[in-house]
Amino acid sequence: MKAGVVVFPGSNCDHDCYHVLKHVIGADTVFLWHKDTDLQGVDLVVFPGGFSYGDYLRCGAIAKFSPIVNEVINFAGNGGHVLGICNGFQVLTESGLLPGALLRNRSLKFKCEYVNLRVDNTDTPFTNLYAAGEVVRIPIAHAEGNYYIDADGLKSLEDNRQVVFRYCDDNGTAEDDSNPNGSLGNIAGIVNKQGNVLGMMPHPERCAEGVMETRDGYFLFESIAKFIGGCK
Amino acid sequence: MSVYEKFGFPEVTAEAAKGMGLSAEEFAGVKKLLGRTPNYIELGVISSMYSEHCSYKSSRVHLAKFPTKAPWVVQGPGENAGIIEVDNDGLCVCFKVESHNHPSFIEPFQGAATGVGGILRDVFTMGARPVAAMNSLRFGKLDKPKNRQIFEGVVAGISHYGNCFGVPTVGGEVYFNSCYDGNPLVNAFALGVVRKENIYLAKAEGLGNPVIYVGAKTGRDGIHGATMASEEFNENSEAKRPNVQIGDPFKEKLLLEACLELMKTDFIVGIQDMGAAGLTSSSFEMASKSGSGVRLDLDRVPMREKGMNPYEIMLSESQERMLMVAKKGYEDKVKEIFDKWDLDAVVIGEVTDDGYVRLFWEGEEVAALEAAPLADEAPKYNRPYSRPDYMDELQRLPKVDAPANLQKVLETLLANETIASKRWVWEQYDHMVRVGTVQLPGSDAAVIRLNESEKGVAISSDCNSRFCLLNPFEGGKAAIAESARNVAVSGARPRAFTNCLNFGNPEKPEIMWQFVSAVEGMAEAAKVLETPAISGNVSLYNETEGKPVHPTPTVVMVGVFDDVTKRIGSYFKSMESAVYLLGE
Amino acid sequence: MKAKVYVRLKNGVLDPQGQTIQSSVERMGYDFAKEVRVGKVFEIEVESEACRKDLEKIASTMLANMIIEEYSIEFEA
Amino acid sequence: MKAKVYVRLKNGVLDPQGQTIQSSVERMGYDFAKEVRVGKVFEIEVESEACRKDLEKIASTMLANMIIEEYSIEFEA
Ligand SMILES: Nc1ncnc2c1ncn2[C@@H]1O[C@H](COP(=O)(O)OP(=O)(O)O)[C@@H](O)[C@H]1O
Repeated sequence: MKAGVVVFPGSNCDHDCYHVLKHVIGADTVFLWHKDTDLQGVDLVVFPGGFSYGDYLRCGAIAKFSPIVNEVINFAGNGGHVLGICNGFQVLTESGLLPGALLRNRSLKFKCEYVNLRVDNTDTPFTNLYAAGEVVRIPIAHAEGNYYIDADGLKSLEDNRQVVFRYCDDNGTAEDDSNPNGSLGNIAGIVNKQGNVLGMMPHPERCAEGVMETRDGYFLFESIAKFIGGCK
Repeated sequence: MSVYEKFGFPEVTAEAAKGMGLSAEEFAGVKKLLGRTPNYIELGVISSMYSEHCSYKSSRVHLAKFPTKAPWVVQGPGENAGIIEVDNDGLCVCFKVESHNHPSFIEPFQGAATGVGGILRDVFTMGARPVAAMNSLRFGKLDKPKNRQIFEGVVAGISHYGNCFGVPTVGGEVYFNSCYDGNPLVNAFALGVVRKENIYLAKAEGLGNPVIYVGAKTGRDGIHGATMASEEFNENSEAKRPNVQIGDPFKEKLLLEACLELMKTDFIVGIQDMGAAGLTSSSFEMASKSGSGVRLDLDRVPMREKGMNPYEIMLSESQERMLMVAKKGYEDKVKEIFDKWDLDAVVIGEVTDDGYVRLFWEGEEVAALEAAPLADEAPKYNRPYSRPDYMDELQRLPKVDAPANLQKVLETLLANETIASKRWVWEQYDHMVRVGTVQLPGSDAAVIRLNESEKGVAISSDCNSRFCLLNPFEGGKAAIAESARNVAVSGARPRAFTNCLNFGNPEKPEIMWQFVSAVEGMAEAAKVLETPAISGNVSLYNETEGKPVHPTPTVVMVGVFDDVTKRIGSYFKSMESAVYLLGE
Repeated sequence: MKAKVYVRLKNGVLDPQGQTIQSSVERMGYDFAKEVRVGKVFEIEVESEACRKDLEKIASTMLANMIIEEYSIEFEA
Repeated sequence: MKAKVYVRLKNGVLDPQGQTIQSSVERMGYDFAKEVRVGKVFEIEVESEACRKDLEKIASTMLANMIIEEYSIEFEA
């Protein structure tokens, strides 16, 4: 697998994703500059977390006008794999690659903590190494992760099994007490209908090594690497 | 028409000097040093250089008591930040703590945010990439709505700046005491990684080399902020208030990336942050350190507002700006890198060799001051100090009977805002970005692995100011000892510290006594532990209406690991583990 | 002259900030606020109204997220 | 009726958000925006204008940060 990590002005988890893909997973990994239009033949594009354009206006609202985003839209349209983490998820919704929008947390505050996630769909290229219904611990760090979509949109997401991760308690129950930001249906991550574009608020790259609090994020990267054909 | 007529600057008198914070003796000294009366622009420049904040005039003689050397110290006090070597292989960390107390009282959110911005710039101007931030905070008790508002604003400001910039804020301290009612303390710390051979210093060398201004445009922000930070608060402070500085962490992030990219080349000679007293202190420090001189064409400075004059430009404290000296002929290469990051980089002058900082406006020389005397020979005071009588009173502690209900006592203690969990604070900080935080907040020290290797550092910030009030010498010692212990129990070897000395008005002998005692206590402990001071900051005049804060010498200790996977968290790991008590 | 672009959340979209402000107002002892919603205003210095078309483009693709927000434009001398 | 409280940064106070939006608009190829400044609107559902005094109190202590911002109030049927 060859992976590309997009760098917008203000991206700050770009190095983190690069490190995990390259050194932990062993993928051939490159940075993709937002002003460029050449995807350098990658199999996976990652929109990393951070504060593209300072998160001014709305998170991801300005980044979507970067030249590289058009290329990624075409790439995804042709079945290419795209992963958006945190700010990257916001770029995906703003640019229309995923439905819905991310609003301010209901607490109105930035929140950084480990949360429980239930893996609701393991039939995606990104989650095939998890067990169905498994509860994993992966950290969040955001002020605008409150997922919103209108009623029809939600129904369509549910009908197509597009919800991949939900905030839940230790037993895997997705109730309001374990919802850190007010997301509709405790939604933490979704895929598009075709399953090749995943957006999620939690940061799997922050828990992909043995020295971290958990190693639950590792399997997401390993899933997609395996799906695409592994790393040399 | 000359600039002086055009802008209608007032006449320079002892009165005008006083308005800018210069005493009558200092003004007389300036005239003697120059052999003439300074003009208005020069007076503004000199008064900010002579402010307590920039000159350390009350503290310098005592700061010399700190040990500052050890084999692992690469850069001691005197630069933007200090540097130690982590291993014997050139891997270094660069760190410093700095106060932003006065601005945080005026506007808690922006004051704290710009404090974080300033300390981050101090670290990355040295060539180091910031990898951890901490903050040491003191507020009045939370039952007063005003204190609550300041507390919430400060935490939100730190969160806003650090999170957006992309540095993990990994720890700190929060204390509440009514002595901080009108005078909260906000001390911000940052630590960065750099290889020994890639360190940059604030130098202006090489006759004819261009002086380049980079970063945000200059506005009328915080003019005379440094002078204001060197005075007590009173009801007039409100009226003197300059435009509050607004932090732009996004721009600073771009500045970081552009600077680090530039530093990989050999296009530049020296670089300096424009912090307190902005262009003034950066140009004088660079020129005096190199024994060169600098010519600046102030009308070329990128300006944000219309009609700004040279005086305002020299004294503006607009954020997210740097001054650098490049090699002649490489101007376009520098510009190219800054263009890539959508930032301004403008040649505003050049290095000279006559020892003067000369300021020009549309071709006319509007100020000429010799750099070295002003930067190095600012006034230095050995202010009188004596133990105040109330210390006797303080020593007579009331007799306390053993409480009957210990359960109740424990509950009361745990419910105390100073003792209670600080989760509410650190959850608002991104403490995991950069995938280096291998000991999360909630333990005695934060542990950061460096460059995704097994090398790392432990960092702890400590100061018990009530203890310092009761006995400043022992309190100062204890601050060093506690921070070193916190680092040691995490599994690291304490190596060096940085500090921020927050005290009241040094012109009062009892405050000066607290200051001197605390510094001597800290120095003694630091010598014994072989942990030199490599950087620091002094914040005096923390008084409102004559009421000083408790002496608060914040210490941030840094220790090193060969193997961070051996770190130890300070909490019980599993049921039925044995519990040991070590020490006496 | 000034162009002003007002952006507000569509009716029906939850506004946590507005709700928090409303309950703070109530906690301060005032009962006049039945509902609070928070919007944005972009004040843009322009030459003339000739830019209206461009401005609409910018407003609908960038300043507002049409999934959750709506906008209106006003010019002012 | 609706009360609208407009909050804007005072002149001279840096607006990083406005600057970032302006340069993005330029990068998209438009040159009509000479300056962009971002403000907020609080739309408050009220019974009548009788609350003006209270609203001013709320605006100056809570909705606006008077150190860097200024506000104005309008009522609308
Ligand atoms: N201002 C702050 N910012 C970030 N973390 C903080 C802050 N204050 C306290 N913490 C974190 O909370 C934890 C407990 O702090 P504290 O109560 O001061 O500990 P102790 O009493 O053990 O020294 C530590 O991990 C500390 O780093």
